[in-house]
Amino acid sequence: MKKLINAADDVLAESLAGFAAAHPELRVDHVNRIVYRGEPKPHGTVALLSGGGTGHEPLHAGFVGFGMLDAAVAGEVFTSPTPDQIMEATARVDTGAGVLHIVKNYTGDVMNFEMAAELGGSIPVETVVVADDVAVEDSTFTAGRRGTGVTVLLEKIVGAAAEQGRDLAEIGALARHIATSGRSMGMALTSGTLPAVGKPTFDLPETEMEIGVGIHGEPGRRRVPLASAREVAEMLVEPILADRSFAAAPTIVMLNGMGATPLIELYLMFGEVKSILDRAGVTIARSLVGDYITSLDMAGCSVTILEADNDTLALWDAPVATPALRWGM
Amino acid sequence: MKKLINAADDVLAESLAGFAAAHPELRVDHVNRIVYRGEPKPHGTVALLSGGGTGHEPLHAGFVGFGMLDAAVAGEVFTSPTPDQIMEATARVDTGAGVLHIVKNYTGDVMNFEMAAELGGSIPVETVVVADDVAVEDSTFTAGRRGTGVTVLLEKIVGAAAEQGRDLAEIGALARHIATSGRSMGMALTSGTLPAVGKPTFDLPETEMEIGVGIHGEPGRRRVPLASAREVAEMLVEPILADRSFAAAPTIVMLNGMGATPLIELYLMFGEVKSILDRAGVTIARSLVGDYITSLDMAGCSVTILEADNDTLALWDAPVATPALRWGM
Amino acid sequence: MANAQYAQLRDWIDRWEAHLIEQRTYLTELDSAIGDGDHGTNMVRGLAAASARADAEVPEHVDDLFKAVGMAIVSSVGGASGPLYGTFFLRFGATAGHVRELDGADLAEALGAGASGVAQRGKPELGDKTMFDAMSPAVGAFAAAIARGETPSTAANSASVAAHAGREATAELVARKGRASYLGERSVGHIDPGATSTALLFQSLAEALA
Amino acid sequence: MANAQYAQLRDWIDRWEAHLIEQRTYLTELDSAIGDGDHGTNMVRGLAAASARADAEVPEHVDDLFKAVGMAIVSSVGGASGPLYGTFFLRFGATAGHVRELDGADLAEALGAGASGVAQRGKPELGDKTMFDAMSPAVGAFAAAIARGETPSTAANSASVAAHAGREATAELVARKGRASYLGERSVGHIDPGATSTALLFQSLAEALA
Ligand SMILES: Nc1ncnc2c1ncn2[C@@H]1O[C@H](COP(=O)(O)OP(=O)(O)O)[C@@H](O)[C@H]1O
Ligand SMILES: Nc1ncnc2c1ncn2[C@@H]1O[C@H](COP(=O)(O)OP(=O)(O)O)[C@@H](O)[C@H]1O
Ligand SMILES: [Mg+2]
Ligand SMILES: [Mg+2]
Ligand SMILES: [Mg+2]
Ligand SMILES: [Mg+2]
Repeated sequence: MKKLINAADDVLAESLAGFAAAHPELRVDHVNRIVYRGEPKPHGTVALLSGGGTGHEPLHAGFVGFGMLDAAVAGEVFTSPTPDQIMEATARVDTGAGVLHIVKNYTGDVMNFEMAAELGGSIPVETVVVADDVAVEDSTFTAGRRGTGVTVLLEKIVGAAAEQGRDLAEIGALARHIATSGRSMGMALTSGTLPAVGKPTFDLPETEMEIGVGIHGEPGRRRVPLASAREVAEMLVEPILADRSFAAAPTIVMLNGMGATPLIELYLMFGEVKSILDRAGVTIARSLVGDYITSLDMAGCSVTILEADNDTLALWDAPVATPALRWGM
Repeated sequence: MKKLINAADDVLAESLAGFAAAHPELRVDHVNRIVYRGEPKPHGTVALLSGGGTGHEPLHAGFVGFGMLDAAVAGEVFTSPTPDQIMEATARVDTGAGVLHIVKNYTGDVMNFEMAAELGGSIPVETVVVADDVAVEDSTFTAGRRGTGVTVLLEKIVGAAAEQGRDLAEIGALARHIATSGRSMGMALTSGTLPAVGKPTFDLPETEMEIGVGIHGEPGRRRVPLASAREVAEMLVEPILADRSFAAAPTIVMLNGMGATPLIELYLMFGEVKSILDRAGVTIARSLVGDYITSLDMAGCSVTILEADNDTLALWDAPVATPALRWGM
Repeated sequence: MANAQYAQLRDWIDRWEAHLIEQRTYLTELDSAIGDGDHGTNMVRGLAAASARADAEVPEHVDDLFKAVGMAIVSSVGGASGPLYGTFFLRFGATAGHVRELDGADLAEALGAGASGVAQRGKPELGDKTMFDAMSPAVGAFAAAIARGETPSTAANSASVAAHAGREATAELVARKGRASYLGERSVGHIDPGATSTALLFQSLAEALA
Repeated sequence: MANAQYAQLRDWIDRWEAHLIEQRTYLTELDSAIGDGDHGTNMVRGLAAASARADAEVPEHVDDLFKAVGMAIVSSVGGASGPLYGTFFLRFGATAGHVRELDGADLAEALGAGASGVAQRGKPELGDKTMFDAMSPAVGAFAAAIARGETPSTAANSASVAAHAGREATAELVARKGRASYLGERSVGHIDPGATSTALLFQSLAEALA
């Protein structure tokens, strides 16, 4: 295992320490592993809280700040945070208007956030569960689809809406609207390696890749021979368009890196995705290319497409100031 | 070779196409491989031009925009651009106040920029050559040190100064001041792979790493057994502090990823670097953690330290709006 | 007809921890094949927290012991197994009550309550290829043995056998809950990690009551 | 005493291109060991541009031919070898002049001007482990042979031998210019890629004039 770490058990704590040092504008609770804004929101404004396993950086801590999250709660590597952590963060960020929990649809995350909301007491909580990954077929009889890329776009868009002072019911409704308006699909050239395990989660020969992976190093839908960027783009975009048409309205498209894929390849892939969408009559109104929701040191990428009406686009363009997403201020 | 590309020969053109699609706010000349700002600078303002081989993304194209570069010229992978490209870009960005060429100290880059300046005709050009990499010893009798991380900080700081309307002589002097006020040192856990070559530039066994690498996949100063993040941080920071004391003034510190190292490790490394600098009495006034000057899909990182007086810090904090660096607007 | 004593129930947890530590790599391998490769790490972290908390609080009654164990697991594990095993022990303790020993029927009821808690929390159905496929038959076998008049110790042996059989049968199933469900048909042929830690849970109970 | 004809000089470039294509992987391997692994790719790209330009412009005189070749290399290669070889051919052509053939002395003068151009552009010194360590002895051997009254063809053979010897001798040197200089002592034991492409340049000249 080749990683810039000390002991495997200390990765989360030490990475958080480095994050705190690099972002003095944020506040970090190292005991509970929570990252907060430096300046809390005005009283009476709905707060946004998200969290999940570590290993997806910059998600979620990198999205804490004006116009996006109020706090991010970190679990162990690929492991949801616990109810105590979530309750603590919820209590701290509430300004009296309630809290939106943004949860990615994994059994662990859903149960831990559920327990936190149950045990949380009097603070009104709305929960949105993101389940956008079209790689998961037969989702009706299972725990459903995984939550992946739409989470990032949702945190930005709903974060901007909260900043405007919309109330908890509106925020919850908007969040659910965004969550159901987007789809994602990912692929891996290599498997990531959990620090505590020390070897790749799955073996992927030099000549093969996995299509339909999530962000936890789970194997994907199927294993296929290595293919060109153009073919990979098709394998990602086609299942998305087969699942939902995006031809009716403008879209926001994210081409996301899994952690070990350089930007030169991500841009190249974005070009391929755009060609396919152009041919399919899908309009890209806004885009994002880079590492936003990763899977440790996995090489690979994912595509996310979100239908965006005028309200959504205006919220997308609104100012944001977080470590990983920043514009307009 | 596992890369998200089509044919090796098309990587540069296709990546640039994807970049153009993702950044409609910039203008791209695909024939000459030049990225320009969408909105040219006001007449009479000094323009900043940089360029170099491809494979270091987001450098340089990701730094084109308000407050930073006016144009970036791309060469083939790890190969400096040619004089024609540089001349074309120089002519286009000049607003009448002359152009600063920001050149990383590699024989190829220096010679191609030199030829461009010689052949360029009547446009006044100042050139700054960045040579900040302390890994290169005996630099007196050789072509000198490589230009690495300081390039990024210089482009930001001098870009802000140009935006203020300082004249070409002042801009040239400031650029040389910044270039000599910073130092860098890098390391690699794995070698990158050139698309046209198809296998890693050097073999690095699972148990070893290279200390003192540049950004072109060249082997480094020495090969040593894998070590902890803490020890790696020492191997990078100590040669820097041995070369130049940074205890006298505040500093800007960049912890840069080489392309395939995830953010979680970069933050962890930043924490280690900060501990060492704290002990050495070096004050970190500003910091940057992420992929800013990479080496294809190499896993590893580099540390850059820049002494920053009040003018430098004010210029650092000034608004910038580029694909890869953005704040204040 | 020996009742299960407090010390034996405390020993149950210690033995489970020891088995989990021993099988950590195996559990992680199982989870790497169809999940995310952390089940061994998660369980070892959770049981370390549980025994630390039980050591620190020095509970003297069954409800306090399992509240400590359950809360420690809930607040240290995260992931899917944290709320599930946490709920199991919290319900087990609450049902067992403020006592120092449990007879066979009490134990059957507490185990049943624990398993129901898991069913409510995770909504697994039998055959979904989860820990519930080991837990449900184990709890059933325990209750049946007690109903037949057997001792808690013998009943725990039957439960362990049933849990192991349930665990092995997960290999043939298509996962419908948890991360393995994303794999669909590709999950077939692999044993479920959570079912494996559950088999160890009932094996530890049998050993503790032996 | 045959003069070098325009067609032979055109053939020189074609032969060099063929050798570079053939040795592309080897040049890249040499550059991977002590540089950045692109010398083969760079040279093949440059010569493709050079012959395309020469084909398109159909120059009829030596100066025009080598201006086309030099400019094509300068504007297609980049890196270190682009300006260096580009300068070599631009100076070569300018010195040779608007002619259709060159006698031995003319050729010696043009080659010398090319090498001086490289020396000015890259400031290599002998022993710096660069292409200059093959080029300088080759040009010297050519001039000496012509001075001894030999034919351009025989002189080119001597130049080729000298270039190859110079190239091989780079293995023992510590690099002081170009990327290999970053390696310091670690560059010892490796042959310089640029010296190798230069040895092929003089070998091609000998073949073209044979
Ligand atoms: N909905 C569920 N109901 C019951 N058990 C479940 C459910 N989801 C997952 N599990 C169990 O949890 C185990 C995985 O636990 P673990 O690896 O610790 O958590 P995570 O899946 O969050 O990484 C699975 O092997 C399965 O037995
Ligand atoms: N200053 C210099 N003077 C002469 N030759 C040089 C100089 N620097 C580099 N070279 C030659 O250039 C060769 C490398 O060319 P190439 O790999 O194409 O360019 P780059 O080094 O930019 O990748 C070296 O092997 C060396 O022979
Ligand atoms: Mg997990
Ligand atoms: Mg090069
Ligand atoms: Mg798991
Ligand atoms: Mg090279």
